[in-house]
Amino acid sequence: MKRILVGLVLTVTLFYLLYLSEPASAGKKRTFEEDIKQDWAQKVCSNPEAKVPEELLDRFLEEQRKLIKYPESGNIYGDWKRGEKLFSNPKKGNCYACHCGDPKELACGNIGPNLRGYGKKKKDPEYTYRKIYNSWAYVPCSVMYRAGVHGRLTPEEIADIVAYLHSEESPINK
Amino acid sequence: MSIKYFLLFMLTSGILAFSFAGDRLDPAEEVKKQKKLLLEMMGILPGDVIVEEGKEIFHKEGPNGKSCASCHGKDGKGEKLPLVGAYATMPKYYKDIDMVADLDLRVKSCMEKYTGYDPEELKGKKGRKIIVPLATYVASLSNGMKFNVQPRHPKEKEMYKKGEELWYARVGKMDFSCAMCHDKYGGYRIRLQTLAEPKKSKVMRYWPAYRYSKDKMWTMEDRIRGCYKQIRVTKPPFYHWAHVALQMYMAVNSNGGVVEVPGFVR
Amino acid sequence: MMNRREVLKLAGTGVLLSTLSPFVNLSFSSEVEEKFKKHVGVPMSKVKDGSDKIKLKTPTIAETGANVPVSVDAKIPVEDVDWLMIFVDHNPVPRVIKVHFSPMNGKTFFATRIKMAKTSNVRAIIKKKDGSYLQALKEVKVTIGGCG
Amino acid sequence: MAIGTARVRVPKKIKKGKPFKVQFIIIHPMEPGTRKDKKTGKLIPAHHITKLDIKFNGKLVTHMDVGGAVSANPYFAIMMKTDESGTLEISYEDNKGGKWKKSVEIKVS
Repeated sequence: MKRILVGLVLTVTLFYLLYLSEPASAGKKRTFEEDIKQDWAQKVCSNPEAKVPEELLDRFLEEQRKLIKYPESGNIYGDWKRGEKLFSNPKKGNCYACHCGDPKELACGNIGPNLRGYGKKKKDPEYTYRKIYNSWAYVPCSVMYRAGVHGRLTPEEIADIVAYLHSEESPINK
Repeated sequence: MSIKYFLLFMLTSGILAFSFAGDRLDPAEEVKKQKKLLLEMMGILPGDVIVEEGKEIFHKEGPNGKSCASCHGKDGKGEKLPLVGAYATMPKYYKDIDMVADLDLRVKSCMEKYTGYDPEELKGKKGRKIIVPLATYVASLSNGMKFNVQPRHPKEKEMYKKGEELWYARVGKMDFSCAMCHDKYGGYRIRLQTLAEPKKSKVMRYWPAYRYSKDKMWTMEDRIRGCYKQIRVTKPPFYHWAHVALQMYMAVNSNGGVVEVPGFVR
Repeated sequence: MMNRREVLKLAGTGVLLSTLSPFVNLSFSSEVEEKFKKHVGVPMSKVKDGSDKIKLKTPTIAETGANVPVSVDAKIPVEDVDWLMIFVDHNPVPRVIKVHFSPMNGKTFFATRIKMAKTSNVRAIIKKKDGSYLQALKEVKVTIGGCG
Repeated sequence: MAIGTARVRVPKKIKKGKPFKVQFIIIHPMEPGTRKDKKTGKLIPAHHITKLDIKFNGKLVTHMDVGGAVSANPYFAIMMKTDESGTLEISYEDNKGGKWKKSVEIKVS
């Protein structure tokens, strides 16, 4: 009896995971028109100055803060080695596209600040987590993409990157 | 697109490969030398060969016995409908198709309408093999002339407006717009590549361009599709209105720039 | 003078290194050496440094590996040259091209554009007619491009 | 562009007996045969130039054994010298049996 139950639970989880991994539109090709539809915040930011009008600022920040979610474990400080891979991988975080950090990485951009020694600045890891999850909750309309909001990085993956930025062991801080 | 995979492979392996004990080069400066060296070495750029190919296509008869040259004259220098200088005024409203067309779309529509090409032949990647060289050749006929695009027709004005909107629109999973990378952060670097400043450099004047990282001639439509892919937005199909709109916006911002086609870019 | 402990430590490291090295360090370079011997015809040790005579021009950092310009200008009379080879250590096929000159060339010069799979040494190897070999070597770092 | 098309450039003025640069490019995909197709995961078959001869008035000036790692639309440059005017002929073939020739006249003064 117990075994059947476990089996049932496993099957359900499996199907649930399958369901999660395939968005409703799977099979159908996405179109340009669908992809350029904007959310409210993107619309607000679509001006030459890339600024939120004064009167909308409070609503904007509040909405963006609300979008931030945490890992189920509650742990926002993951594994720095995994974080390093995510940070570097052009198909994942690709953070080096805009930031420098590990001096070994020559091919790093200068759009964002240099993150060398970031961990020594004694910033709150939770701030780091939240900033990566949704940069717009801190800098409205920033060029930094909202990694968590769009699901480009999972909460767990962001936690790993937080560790990469804060850990003493990480080449960012060594 | 095998070359893309090849690139990906070597780029990912490249990341592991750095060890630079001691030498203090500025990577951003060093990287510019590759282009300089390529230009120095080359008596001939591959782009010039592609222009020649376009010239051949231009003078070759289509299925109904007419060539581009039948209407536009030899080398596009006919008394009626000359093409010299035409590219410097595009995108433009064309009465015969009742549309505003960019270079690619105009070339394609002409071939279908007047030289009898089967539209199927001009579709997709297969068609690009004809349209890209031909478009490059046609654009090169305006070399030395100044860009001058003034939206007057209502449809041209509408395209300009749509183009401007698209330019500033923050879209997709990376929240980018053209403007973020190419106005606000133009001149900064993504990895080691300096972001182009299409408005400042009057970009339309040197496109179509030969891309040495891909060993291919690209028209602005290819470039726009590449940009959208990079910001993880589904690429607009070729000859889509978005290409025309964005080029209308960039063309107006390229006014005064002297045409020099094909360009030579990374 | 070393004390006993230091000597032991050194010895220990030596043992550790010698057990590990066949798997870690040497495997890679010996692979290159093997390929070198196969394509060039002689072991790497037989090829002398000719960087004073062979001017090899490449970018030090390549922003794309698809198109790396390489030029070789050698101060060796072309009458004395049998062939020139461009060899890229870490390419799937390291031998990129082999150029056989003749006195009609007038100068030992060659230029081309090559593909590089990843960061690697680029070598210009010249076999002279007297049977000796010379080479010039440059490292070209192939970097990750733009937006991934 | 048609595979195998070539374009050659030599200086306008060439002096008798003085080395001058011969540059040319050939339109060719130069598929090395070591790359995998993104979709199928299978190796893309090699398709590249393998041999190239540069002859002047029938005499061999330079011979090249060309590998797949030469860039697409390959570019080559060599030097040569001659005391007489004549025809420079570049002939090349690929691993799929393609064979091409391209000639240019050279006038020395």
